[in-house]
Amino acid sequence: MSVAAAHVTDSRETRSGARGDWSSLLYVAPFLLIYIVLVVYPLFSGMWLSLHKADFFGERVFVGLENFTRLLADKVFLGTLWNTFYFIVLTVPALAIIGLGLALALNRTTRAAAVLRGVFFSSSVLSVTIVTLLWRVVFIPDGGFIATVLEMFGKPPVAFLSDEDLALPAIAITTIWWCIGLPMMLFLAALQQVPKELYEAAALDNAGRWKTLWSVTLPSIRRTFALVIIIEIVLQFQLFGQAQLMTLGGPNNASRPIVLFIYEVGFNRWDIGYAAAAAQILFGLILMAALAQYFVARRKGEA
Amino acid sequence: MAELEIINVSKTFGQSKVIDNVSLTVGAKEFVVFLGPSGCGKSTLLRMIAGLETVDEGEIRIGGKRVDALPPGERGVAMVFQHYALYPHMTVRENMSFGLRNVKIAPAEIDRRVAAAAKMLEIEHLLQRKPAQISGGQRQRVAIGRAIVKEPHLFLFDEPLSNLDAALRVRTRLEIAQLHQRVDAAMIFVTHDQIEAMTLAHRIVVMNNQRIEQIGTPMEVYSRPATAFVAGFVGTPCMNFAPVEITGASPFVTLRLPDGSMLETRVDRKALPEGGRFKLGVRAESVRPCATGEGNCSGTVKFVERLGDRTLVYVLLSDGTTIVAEDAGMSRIAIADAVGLRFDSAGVHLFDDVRGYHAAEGA
Amino acid sequence: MAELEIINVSKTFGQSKVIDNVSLTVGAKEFVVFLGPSGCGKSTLLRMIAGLETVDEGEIRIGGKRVDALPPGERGVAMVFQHYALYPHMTVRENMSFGLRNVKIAPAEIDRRVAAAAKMLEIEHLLQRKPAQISGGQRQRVAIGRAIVKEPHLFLFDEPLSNLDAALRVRTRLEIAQLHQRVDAAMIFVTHDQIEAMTLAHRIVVMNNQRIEQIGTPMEVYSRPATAFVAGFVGTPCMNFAPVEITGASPFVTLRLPDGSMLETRVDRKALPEGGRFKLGVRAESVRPCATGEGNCSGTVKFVERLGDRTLVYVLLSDGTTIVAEDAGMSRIAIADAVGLRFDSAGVHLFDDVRGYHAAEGA
Amino acid sequence: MAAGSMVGRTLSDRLILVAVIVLGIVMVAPIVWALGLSLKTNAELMVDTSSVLHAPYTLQNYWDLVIGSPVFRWFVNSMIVSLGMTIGVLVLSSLAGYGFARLEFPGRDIIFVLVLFGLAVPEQAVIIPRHQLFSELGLHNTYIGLILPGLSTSFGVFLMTQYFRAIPREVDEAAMLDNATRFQVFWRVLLPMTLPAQATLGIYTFLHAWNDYWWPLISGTNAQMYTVTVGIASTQINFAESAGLGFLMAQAIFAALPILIVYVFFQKYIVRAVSGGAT
Amino acid sequence: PNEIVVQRFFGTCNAQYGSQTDVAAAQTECGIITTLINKFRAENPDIKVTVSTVAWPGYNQLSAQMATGDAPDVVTMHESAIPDFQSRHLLEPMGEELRAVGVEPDNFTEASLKGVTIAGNVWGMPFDTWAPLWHINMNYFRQAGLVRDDKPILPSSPEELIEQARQFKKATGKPYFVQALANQKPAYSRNLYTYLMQQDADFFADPKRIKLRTPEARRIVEMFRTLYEEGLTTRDQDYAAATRGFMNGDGGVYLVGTWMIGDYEAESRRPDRPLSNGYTVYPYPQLFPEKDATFADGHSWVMPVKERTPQQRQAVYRLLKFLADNNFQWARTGHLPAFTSVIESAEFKALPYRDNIAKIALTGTPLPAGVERRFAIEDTIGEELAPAIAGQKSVEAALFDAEHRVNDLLFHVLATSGEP
Ligand SMILES: Nc1ncnc2c1ncn2[C@@H]1O[C@H](COP(=O)(O)OP(=O)(O)OP(=O)(O)O)[C@@H](O)[C@H]1O
Ligand SMILES: Nc1ncnc2c1ncn2[C@@H]1O[C@H](COP(=O)(O)OP(=O)(O)OP(=O)(O)O)[C@@H](O)[C@H]1O
Ligand SMILES: [Mg+2]
Ligand SMILES: [Mg+2]
Repeated sequence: MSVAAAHVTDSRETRSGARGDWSSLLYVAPFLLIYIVLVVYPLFSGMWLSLHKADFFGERVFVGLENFTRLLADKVFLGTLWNTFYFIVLTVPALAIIGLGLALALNRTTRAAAVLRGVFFSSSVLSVTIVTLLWRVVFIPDGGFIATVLEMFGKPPVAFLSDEDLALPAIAITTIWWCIGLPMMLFLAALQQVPKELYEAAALDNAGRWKTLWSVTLPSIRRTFALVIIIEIVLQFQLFGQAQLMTLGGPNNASRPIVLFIYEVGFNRWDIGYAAAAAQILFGLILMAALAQYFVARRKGEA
Repeated sequence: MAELEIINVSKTFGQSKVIDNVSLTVGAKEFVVFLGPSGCGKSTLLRMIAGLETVDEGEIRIGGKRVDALPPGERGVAMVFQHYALYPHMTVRENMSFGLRNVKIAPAEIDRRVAAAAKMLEIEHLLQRKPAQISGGQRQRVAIGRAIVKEPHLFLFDEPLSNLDAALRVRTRLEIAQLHQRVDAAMIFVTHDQIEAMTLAHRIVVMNNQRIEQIGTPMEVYSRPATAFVAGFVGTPCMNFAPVEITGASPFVTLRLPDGSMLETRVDRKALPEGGRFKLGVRAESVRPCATGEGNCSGTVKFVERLGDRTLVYVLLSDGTTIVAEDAGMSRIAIADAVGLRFDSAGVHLFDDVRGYHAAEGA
Repeated sequence: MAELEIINVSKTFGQSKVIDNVSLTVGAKEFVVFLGPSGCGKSTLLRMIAGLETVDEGEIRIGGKRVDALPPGERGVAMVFQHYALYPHMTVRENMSFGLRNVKIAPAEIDRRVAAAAKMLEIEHLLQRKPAQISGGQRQRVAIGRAIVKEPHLFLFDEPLSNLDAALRVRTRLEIAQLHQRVDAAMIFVTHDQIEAMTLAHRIVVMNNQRIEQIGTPMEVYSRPATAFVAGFVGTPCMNFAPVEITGASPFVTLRLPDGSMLETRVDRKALPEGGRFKLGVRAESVRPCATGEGNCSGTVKFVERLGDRTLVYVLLSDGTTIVAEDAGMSRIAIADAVGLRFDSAGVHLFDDVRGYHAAEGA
Repeated sequence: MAAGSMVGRTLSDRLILVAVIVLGIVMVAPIVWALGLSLKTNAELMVDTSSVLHAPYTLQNYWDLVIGSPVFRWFVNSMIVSLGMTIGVLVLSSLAGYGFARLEFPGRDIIFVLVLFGLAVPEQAVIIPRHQLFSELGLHNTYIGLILPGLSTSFGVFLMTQYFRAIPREVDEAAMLDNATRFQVFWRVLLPMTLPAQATLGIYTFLHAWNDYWWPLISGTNAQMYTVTVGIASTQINFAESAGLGFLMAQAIFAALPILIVYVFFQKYIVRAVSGGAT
Repeated sequence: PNEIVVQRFFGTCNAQYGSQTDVAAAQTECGIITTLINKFRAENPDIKVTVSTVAWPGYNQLSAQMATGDAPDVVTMHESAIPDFQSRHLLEPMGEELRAVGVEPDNFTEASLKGVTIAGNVWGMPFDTWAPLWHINMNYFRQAGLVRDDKPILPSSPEELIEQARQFKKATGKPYFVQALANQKPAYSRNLYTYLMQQDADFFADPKRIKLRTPEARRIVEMFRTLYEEGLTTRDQDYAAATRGFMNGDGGVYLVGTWMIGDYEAESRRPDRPLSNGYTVYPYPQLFPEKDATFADGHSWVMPVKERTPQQRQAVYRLLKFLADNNFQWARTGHLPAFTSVIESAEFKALPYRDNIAKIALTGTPLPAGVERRFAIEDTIGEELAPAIAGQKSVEAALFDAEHRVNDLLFHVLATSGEP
């Protein structure tokens, strides 16, 4: 019986882990196949493409690293790097902290809490087109929501989306509103894993609300914290729709993220070699950020 | 002075009452154990004392002061949890000093207390480690250390030993007893292990079904159980029970066992309520195997448990009742042997068969 | 015929050897307990028998057939795990029939076996429930039921009781013993609780540090421990040990206890190897408290443990050695009393102080 | 966050709740606003959007949506694609998660790390080669072509691997002793235990698939293959969405509805899963 | 039957027009094109027309389709996008066959002809010409004293423009211009193109190089910057807000395309509104004496290269002929007709304001034929001009960057092998 024979090897391997068993690969093979064909191959193909001057329809000319040197001299591209980082700084900590705050406040079994959880999750359900449309209505100085409020206090309206300094923060606010559901859910799940007894011990230890939060809750969910940060960094690195739909990257390129750059270069300018090169840089940056975060978290976790 | 007074306390979770009008007083420096089967409300009562559960009715006083509206931290009690509940991200030292820092005790004083407690518990070398890096027994000591440094007047333990393995459990049990002699505080200890209760307590509070069945010293509880429940719950092996008929004339009653054999006792007929139905309770140690025909009754050995220093013999009477008898460690009795049983009449108890109250005992 | 033969089996995890050249034979219908401290390799050995670990060296035969290359399902053994390992999404009935359905046993036959096992274990009313809806003890029974329905010739239990509370543990222990009498199979039972081992086993295999220290009946292991380790591990309270000097002339040796007092024995001088260093081993039951001056030595009572039917007295000798002595259940001895100790010389063991081997015993 | 029933019923607790409710109102305000817009005629909105605040309201936009656009066709497409992707991801991730968590094969850990790298690959970095590949394979304008790229995400594998790892091995071993084959162990025993994680992963995949715009736009170019998002975009009267605002909002609400419904049904799993215990 | 796929933007309005064939009764771009095709279907039952609507402008999708070899039979395309596709050999030349079905390229307006012609060949059938216009609130103009003979007084030089704007603001308290300056790039470029053309500046002498660091360009940007600085224009409005804003009386002149004429005309007929009886529209006034020109673009129908049966080919041309014949109906949207004969027809002249703007058919000028990537160029220039006009960047630097970026972009457009 071949299945039975596989069994023995299986149990053997589960503990000793020395020798290999190729038939086990069958379980991961379907995914790996798709992964290789749809991620790894295109990724390398993209890397290869990034070494070419290439047109969407035209032929390709091998140019080596020229696209990369061109990128490094491209003020717009460098600006997008800065914008992307700035955006991450604006959103990721806020998402983590607000998500945590909401999770803390809503981690209870009352009906009100369930309803509110639904409320805070509901925005995640909207597509980016609608989200940006709504928030343009909020931000527009001419009869927009915020402008109307400011007017009531006798203040002049603020042009969020056409002010170089405010455009990206405005997109960040929109993004936080849109994305807050996921971190909240992740934190809620983590909070429910914290043993109740720890809180009781803390209560007996005279720890107040803040002390308990700081000394018991936060340390207990720090893995989730790291996970949320990683996921959000990866997601927010890929900012695209909000910027395209709210500001088109303006004013003065102040809100153009790297992905929008890639999109424009590739699909509007058909300069796909250049776009591919920018994509490689994005990939490298995300990878570095994720790895850095991962290692930092792991070292802390093991200390 | 009484350290702790519990006065007519009740507690309901949703529809179900889990503590029903319980009163209890614990003296200063007393060691009281709550003993009872799972779910009887021991933890709930303890947690109400600690302030982790609200009190629905009644009063709780600690050191004479009413505390049932105070938050847990302000009751001056320290608690040790079953699963330790150590803060996993803090070192042992931090775990122990956390509560002191929260009440702004001077760092020098904190250091002194932690050092003293660590020394007492022999965990000085672990102070820099985190809970994940020490063994179960060590964790339990840290949990105790965390309680000690607060220098409370009342320690609460909720089954602190049930997560330890047998050997460690015995050792830690001893340490807790010694700790009690060293610190100037009352202790309340929850367990459902009667050996723990017997070895540790000044007084045992036996609980069952939301109420207290008996309060007494270990010896009182063991040798004069107030109810059949207590008799059955305390002592290993479980006390033998058998329905009996009262037949003998005055002054002492004679019992007819279910297999028909007769057992003379020294129970005064007058001490028994009239017309009640009774059951016999007798511990294994008061029943000795002997040659067939010699004792009060006889049967076949169904099963033999050798504990080393003594041997438990499970004897099946002719009517199907099983009686456990105790023999010496070196007993030669084997399964299927026919044996007689001799009852030590001083060890015989009679219980009200319906309500379970203790009715009378031999000697 | 031997049901199970283990021949020179070894096992290494990474660098560390966890089973070192172990051999053992278990007869048909025999009940064997593996007893030993945590980490000594009991589970590993059991899992090798079940087929859950590979065998690095040596052979395993079940019913005469070599099995160490067969998958677990085909060895005809059934196993009960410490944490039950029930399938949480299946009902009790499904849990029990899963293994039978996998080998395509006729549904009627499956029903019959499940019904029979459920009846035997008194879990008939739980068959439609899921594991999350039943109590710990009931889960353990279901796990046992899952093993029974396979009608194996060999049952393997890996600490099946350690997750149960004390009362339940005692009851389930008894049920396993009765189960053994009812089914026609050998059983191997892993535990680190010596009471479990003593009460269940035909033979106990005491393991320590990857090897077998002693194989013997409970009485052999208890009364003639092969090594100091076995002596210390088996029996509660732990055997008293004390380094002694051999002083007496032939034919019987006299021992000088650490506090200087002398103890005459009936150990033949010649039976002892020359020039060795020895330690005395004596169980509490062989040491009785008596009036000061009367016994072999004397000291102060440090601590008293009342177990109901007997009382353990911890006595501190003048040199700091603690000796545990046993007194009657009703003992009046209290802490700080001065007492004498009388040793029953038949209960005295001498162990090689370095290697721990049993050297001689009294009587 | 409260310890026991004693702690946590305090005044400040209520203040927090009030604060969260206020925040929640701020949170839903834009959505309510969108709902309001969807109930106004387009002509009215063209003049003044603040007319939302008062009557008359009309269901005209929804009616237009139902009779006037192939929205049901798109809806069916979206359903097929989203469900296909969800099921595909669940199947692949479960298999792979089991493989990575339980089986031993050469290079397992390295392969797992390489798969995790996939989390860092932005769609933009691979979309052009992917598009060309699909052209060569003739997969554009097919359901398979719309579904496949969604199956390549590493997140599901990561999640399921973590989850399988949390299930005690004793369960596998018990099943092996019960003569279960390895596939049976996976299928009959472990998989049912991962239901909460499946629910979480399913929700996120469905959400992602339902709102995806970019790939369906360039792969499902045939109007018969439009998904709801692409279809809705195609109905926009002009480039700046200034006309037909009410209609647009009606479409948005309509598109979000299925997901909201799914969410309401699975909310308890979403919270419970991710890191929950096995039993 | 014979099936052809028509791909277009202009949105979906099936609820209202899905089954209508009465073209004359239809309104708006979407309504008219929908009824037109319905009518064609009704009249040509032997042809099955499948309409595929794409999101504006749909070129990503089209590129993807072309890369897949799955292009539609006939597609709407901005004339400014034709060179990109034509240079990649993705479009069919259409001149001869159009002529064959009676759609005479000689009948195209000058603006249209320029828009679809590359290297002497016609690559699409023009459908309209559109250009940014001055939509004017006559009620305010009257208030500001800027009306003579019931016509608005329009400036004829930059100085005059600023002068009149100041006068306007003083009188009405409102800014002279309404502009969609936020989130809207092409408007900046179109203004620049128009006024460069009026100065006859040959800024695309070489279709691969733009020249923007010129006094002409500087003059224009500085003019808009002054208007912005002095508050003579609305600021920070996006397209939707500006469109609404003009309707609600936010300012005097709204710079936006032909397609809004219909809406504003309708608004001017509503009582008690800022535009009541006070709306008109003109082409960009000539601010520079050199040339009367306005930047213009147009919608056209193109045929992607594709294998078609002769019947399909014929069906496409029948459709194109039908659309050409109904070009007047399309012109009701506000766009200028693509055919001279229509522009000159009485019918067209009878439409409101069309007289004012008809000359765009002559003066409307696209970028030179060889210029590729016009959408991207528009965006790039817009991105650079926006901060210059808003005073966040110096004019000099903005023009430098714009020129540099556009040229870099064009430099990296891969030359294709062979002549188109
Ligand atoms: N928070 C709660 N909500 C509802 N019922 C509860 C709650 N806590 C405990 N109970 C119930 O109250 C009863 C007493 O529980 P308690 O924990 O005090 O028992 P216990 O004696 O400590 O048992 P154990 O020995 O198992 O710990 C039980 O029936 C239990 O199910
Ligand atoms: N998979 C493994 N890899 C490496 N070492 C292991 C593995 N499993 C067990 N060990 C080691 O082998 C030794 C024996 O383990 P085993 O589980 O057999 O002990 P045990 O006697 O059953 O202990 P316990 O009573 O705690 O269950 C231990 O030191 C353990 O750390
Ligand atoms: Mg409890
Ligand atoms: Mg083990």
